[in-house]
Amino acid sequence: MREVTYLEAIREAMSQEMRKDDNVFIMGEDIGIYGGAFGLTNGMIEEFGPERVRNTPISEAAISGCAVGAAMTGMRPILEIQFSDFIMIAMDNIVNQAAKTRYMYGGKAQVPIVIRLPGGSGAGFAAQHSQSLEAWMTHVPGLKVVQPSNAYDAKGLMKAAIKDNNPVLFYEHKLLYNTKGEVPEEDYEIPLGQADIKKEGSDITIVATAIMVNKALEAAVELEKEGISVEVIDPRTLVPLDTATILESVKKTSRVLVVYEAVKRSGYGAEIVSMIAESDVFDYLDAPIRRLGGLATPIPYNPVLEKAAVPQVDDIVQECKKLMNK
Amino acid sequence: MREVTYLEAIREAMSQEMRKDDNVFIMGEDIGIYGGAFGLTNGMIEEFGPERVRNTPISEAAISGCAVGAAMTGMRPILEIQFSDFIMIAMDNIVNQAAKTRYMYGGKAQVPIVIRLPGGSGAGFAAQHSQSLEAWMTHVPGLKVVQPSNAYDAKGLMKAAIKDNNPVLFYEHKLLYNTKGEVPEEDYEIPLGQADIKKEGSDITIVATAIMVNKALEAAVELEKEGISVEVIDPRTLVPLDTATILESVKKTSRVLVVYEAVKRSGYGAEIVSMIAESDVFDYLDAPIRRLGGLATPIPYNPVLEKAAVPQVDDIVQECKKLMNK
Amino acid sequence: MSISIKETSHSPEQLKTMLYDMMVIRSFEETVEKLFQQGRIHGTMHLCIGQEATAVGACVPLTNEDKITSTHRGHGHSLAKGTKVKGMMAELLGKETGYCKGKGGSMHIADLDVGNLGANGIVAAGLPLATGAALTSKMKNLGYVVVSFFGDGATNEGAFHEAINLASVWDLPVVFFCENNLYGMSGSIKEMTNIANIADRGAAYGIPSETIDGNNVLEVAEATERAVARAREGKGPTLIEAHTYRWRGHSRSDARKYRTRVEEKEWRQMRDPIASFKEQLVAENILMEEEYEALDKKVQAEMDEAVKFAENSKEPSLDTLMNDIFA
Amino acid sequence: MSISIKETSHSPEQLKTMLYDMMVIRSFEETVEKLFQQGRIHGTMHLCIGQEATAVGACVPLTNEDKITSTHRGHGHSLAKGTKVKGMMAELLGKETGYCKGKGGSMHIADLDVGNLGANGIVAAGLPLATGAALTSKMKNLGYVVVSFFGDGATNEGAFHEAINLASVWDLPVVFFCENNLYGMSGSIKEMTNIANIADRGAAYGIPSETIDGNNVLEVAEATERAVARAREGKGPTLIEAHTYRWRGHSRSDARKYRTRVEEKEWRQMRDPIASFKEQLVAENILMEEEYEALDKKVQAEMDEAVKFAENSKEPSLDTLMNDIFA
Ligand SMILES: Cc1ncc(C[n+]2csc(CCOP(=O)(O)OP(=O)(O)O)c2C)c(N)n1
Ligand SMILES: Cc1ncc(C[n+]2csc(CCOP(=O)(O)OP(=O)(O)O)c2C)c(N)n1
Ligand SMILES: [Mg+2]
Ligand SMILES: [Mg+2]
Repeated sequence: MREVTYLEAIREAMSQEMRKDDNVFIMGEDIGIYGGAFGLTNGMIEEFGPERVRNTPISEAAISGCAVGAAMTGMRPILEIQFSDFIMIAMDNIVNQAAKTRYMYGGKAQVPIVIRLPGGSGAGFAAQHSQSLEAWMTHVPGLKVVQPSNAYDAKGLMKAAIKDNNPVLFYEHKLLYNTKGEVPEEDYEIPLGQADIKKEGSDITIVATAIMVNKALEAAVELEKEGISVEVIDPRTLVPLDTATILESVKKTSRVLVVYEAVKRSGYGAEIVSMIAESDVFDYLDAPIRRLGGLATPIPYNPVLEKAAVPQVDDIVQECKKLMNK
Repeated sequence: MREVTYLEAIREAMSQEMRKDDNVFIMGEDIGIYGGAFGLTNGMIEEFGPERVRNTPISEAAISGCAVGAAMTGMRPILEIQFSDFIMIAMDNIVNQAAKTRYMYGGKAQVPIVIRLPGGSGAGFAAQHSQSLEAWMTHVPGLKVVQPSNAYDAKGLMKAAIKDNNPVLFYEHKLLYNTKGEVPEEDYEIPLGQADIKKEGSDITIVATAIMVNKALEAAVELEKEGISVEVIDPRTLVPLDTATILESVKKTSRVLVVYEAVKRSGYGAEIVSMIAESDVFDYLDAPIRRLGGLATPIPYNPVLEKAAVPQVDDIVQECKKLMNK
Repeated sequence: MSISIKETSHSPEQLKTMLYDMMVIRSFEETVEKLFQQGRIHGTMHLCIGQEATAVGACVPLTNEDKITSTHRGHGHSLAKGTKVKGMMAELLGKETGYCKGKGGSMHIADLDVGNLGANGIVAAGLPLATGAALTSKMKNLGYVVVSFFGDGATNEGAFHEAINLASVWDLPVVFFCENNLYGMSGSIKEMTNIANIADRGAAYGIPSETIDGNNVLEVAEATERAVARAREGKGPTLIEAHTYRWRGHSRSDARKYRTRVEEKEWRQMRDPIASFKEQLVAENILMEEEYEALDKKVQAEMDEAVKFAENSKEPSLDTLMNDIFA
Repeated sequence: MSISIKETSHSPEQLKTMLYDMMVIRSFEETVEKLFQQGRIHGTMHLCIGQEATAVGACVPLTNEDKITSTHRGHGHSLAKGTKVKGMMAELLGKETGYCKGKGGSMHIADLDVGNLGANGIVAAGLPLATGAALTSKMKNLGYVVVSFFGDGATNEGAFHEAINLASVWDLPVVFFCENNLYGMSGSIKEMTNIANIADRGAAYGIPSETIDGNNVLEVAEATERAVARAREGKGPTLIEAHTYRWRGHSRSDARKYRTRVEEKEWRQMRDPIASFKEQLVAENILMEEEYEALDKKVQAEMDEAVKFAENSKEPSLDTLMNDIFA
């Protein structure tokens, strides 16, 4: 099958939906002729014109509110926040407005908006351009949160996000943009709330998100050599979370490692661990539930330190061995 | 001993520190002659004058940044965000600036600032004025997070927060403001990072925060009648967290319930549960670790619904019984 | 610059409707204030007594398709835009028949069917939302205009700045309507900005602006008509600053130490938007005293009926707690 | 309005220092650009080649006690304020001898000892911080002034609006210095605002403002001197808009499709802030060609030495990863 990058897959999903539905449009800083900070929207203004590929001033508070207002009145905007870290300036519109509008209004409004958020570390951009704050959004009722780990999922999840009638936060990982995968050209959707077992295994369940899925799969190969069979589950959407797939796997393996790039403390992995710890599956556990997350530090600039701040393949291998008491 | 309210205790702590240290001052919206939305700063402008009790425009982005800039250059500002929900507009200054400045600058700056954040539901203020989002802040390296549950703690923790050389987020609960407690007039500090066992017990450890401490204590009385002895631990500061006190207690009781008002999903309780689940204490557990948190809904206006959205005394009692299989 | 009834192009019927609409707002506010004091409404509320002319005047040029965004002090805007007393009253009492099924309360009343995009508990949050609603109008060629209400205090929020700039560069059909009642919660506009008129900020975005008497309903209506006409022609946004005054405190627990009783008295006695308009209508023989009395009775009856309706309505069932979070 | 060397009160030595400082900045940028292209520096960087006169001119009236806040495009500001080439170079190479011990990189270089409160990765974030530093000066009566640099694109952020308003109502000693290089990352100022000059926004806060030629270092110095003097006298902030141009793309991966090669050529050839200033100095016999060559050599030597220093410095030890999070 055709191989395309994660970045191209997202662009294709948006473009296809824009061709089908006039109400879908994109907006953001430098997404026009510049193609966005990561080149993701390259060529889109040429196809769709400046009315539907809206280049905005550097005004995150206005453009996020504008997107919400447009969504409330019938449009289906996709907003690019240039780096997910800049969401700070758009928080009111996302958390106090978009997330709550429908509820506060007794169900009489809907806010179908997708917010694209390039996140993650590893590119040498330092503390203000490398965060992974998706956990915040999962804490806010009324928001859906998506975090694809490969090109195929990215396309299918983006389509589902665009068609969803609620605010969806779509976290993209900078280091995944240029990773390739098989992606069919035709239309397909991956429903929000469906985890994917990326690899089956019997000894340990690894629940990993975003780029950590790839690292977990690499670790799995290493571990296989040492006779440890891991199952790798990618939730793909954090809200709604497919708890059944995770619990089923844990029941089978009796051991869990949750791996995420975000700061470990209060990251979404804590929610996954707690969900398991308070479930009936608790009784099947043969070992403490382990988490592997980012250290509690801002992301440093130096590349060696930067790598050390977030989990790497070898860390996953080590943690799994510990879980097996090896 | 003298009894004062939680609100008065906080005011007293600030006033005492302002008398001692010229660098300490307060700023915020309507904190001058109006005394703040909750009357907490009543009388302070009369004592300290408008230079040190700075009434600001409605400009959360400017005033939070102003406080950070003042702190970087030698002052020790205390910033009141009128309702903690309005922090959305100040997020950049707190998360991208204050929290990271010292680290990004290689240790060459410090940001001694206290941000006061009235939070919580129960007053009929609806979805945009009732949130409990302290978990977000615990996820950000470089921030300390304090959440007092009574007047005595509020005073001592506020003093420690003011003296701390880092950004401290000080979460106050609206419904606690008028609760009274014994508070000595003289100077005392409660170090950040020291949990308090509010009640000793042997069957279940309840870790509760803010107003849930009081509800847990009420529940404890009920449970006592049914022969269930609970230990109630109030972490008081979420970052740094006194893990030792919690783990020690769990070792003793073998059962845990974590209770918090914030939305259960991805709330700080998830971090506490995970911390326990991945510790050695895991082996002492006789039951799944339970959480009781807010439902995943915006806070509704109707008072009956509002109460139902967050844990109440009876919910705690029921959960404890379940934990004891009663 | 102050407009009198003689100069206006509005028909006698229209003028009487304006008066009536203002009376409804005043009476609504007085009614809910009483219910609040009696503990029959909980939470908090921000009354717009004294500011009825801005809400009513600004909605005069609007059709049902046009939209508004409102504020924490939003009862007047809602009523002026066509949201009904009954459903609002029920909402304030937290009942299932309220506009928000009891989940929103005073600060979140919305009625999308009449173009009321909602009150807002966050100061200045309505302005960016208004740009979005206006963008829809423009992109889909729907021809409607959005009036975004906000207070003087809101003009120091970044959202004010960003939203007006965005509306300006995109020529969006929005009217930014500032109700300058001289104070935020307590902060006097004089201490919170360094400019004579908030309208002076229009120049920062290259859009027209004007300062008007917000207690003269006709002046408000005609200024807004001009701005709405500009917007409909695709010429972009306008900033209107209307001077007015809230008679009551900011919300329930306000000792009003930041202003004088003398100032309050002056505004109440000399610049009551309803009394002055009524006097003009009577002086010009457009309205008879008896007609006015009849209107007054009608308003009162409407309130009584609404209170009854609200009090007889059911509390929302506990089962609804988790409804309407997602579409 | 353009100022020539004949009219200035600056001494020949001062003028030569300005030239030298601009040459250092240009050379620094060219050096790090090369290192970046060679893969010896990672991450990203925003070069200010072509904008040397704003950084240098604006720092002319500042003492060591005065402070600046800077931006993502901050190397020039840092150097002009007295931050040293060596430590900056080491920081860009991520070394422990860098100003941030290798943890900050290009966008976070700070040097509090010389009043450099730091670059910033968040557009417009420096303005509120500057108000705070100015508040300290005012509250403690320290007499220092803060110059806050930001770009044209930053003027559409809410933080710009809120910070200037705050500084204005509190009469804070800040100079808001806008480097208008016509574009944000790609957005042309003409499409991102609807006004002729960014300086027009000063009126929205009741503060003086002016638009100047940002590529004329003397004009920049003298406009900033006036603003700094005002600030020192307690008269509050000023907004300066300086027209300039960045010769390079926004950052590494910029195809510069949003502007023409003709426009670029014009700015480079006709309005090079260094070449034009040097020519004036030579024409007025303040500088000899040989002197210039010597300066050039000196600059080059400084860069070579800095690169050597940086390359010979150690990587930060892994043990430092968790240091300096809390004080
Ligand atoms: C972002 C934000 N900051 C602060 C508040 C608290 N608050 C509510 S109303 C108000 C005053 C608003 O003043 P103004 O905009 O003039 O409107 P008015 O109340 O005078 O109608 C304040 C400070 C808020 N709701 N939202
Ligand atoms: C809040 C925020 N939004 C967006 C960006 C991404 N960004 C970095 S620089 C830049 C352009 C800034 O333009 P301007 O202020 O004119 O400065 P210049 O780059 O021209 O010096 C943008 C959009 C950012 N860093 N911060
Ligand atoms: Mg006001
Ligand atoms: Mg620029």
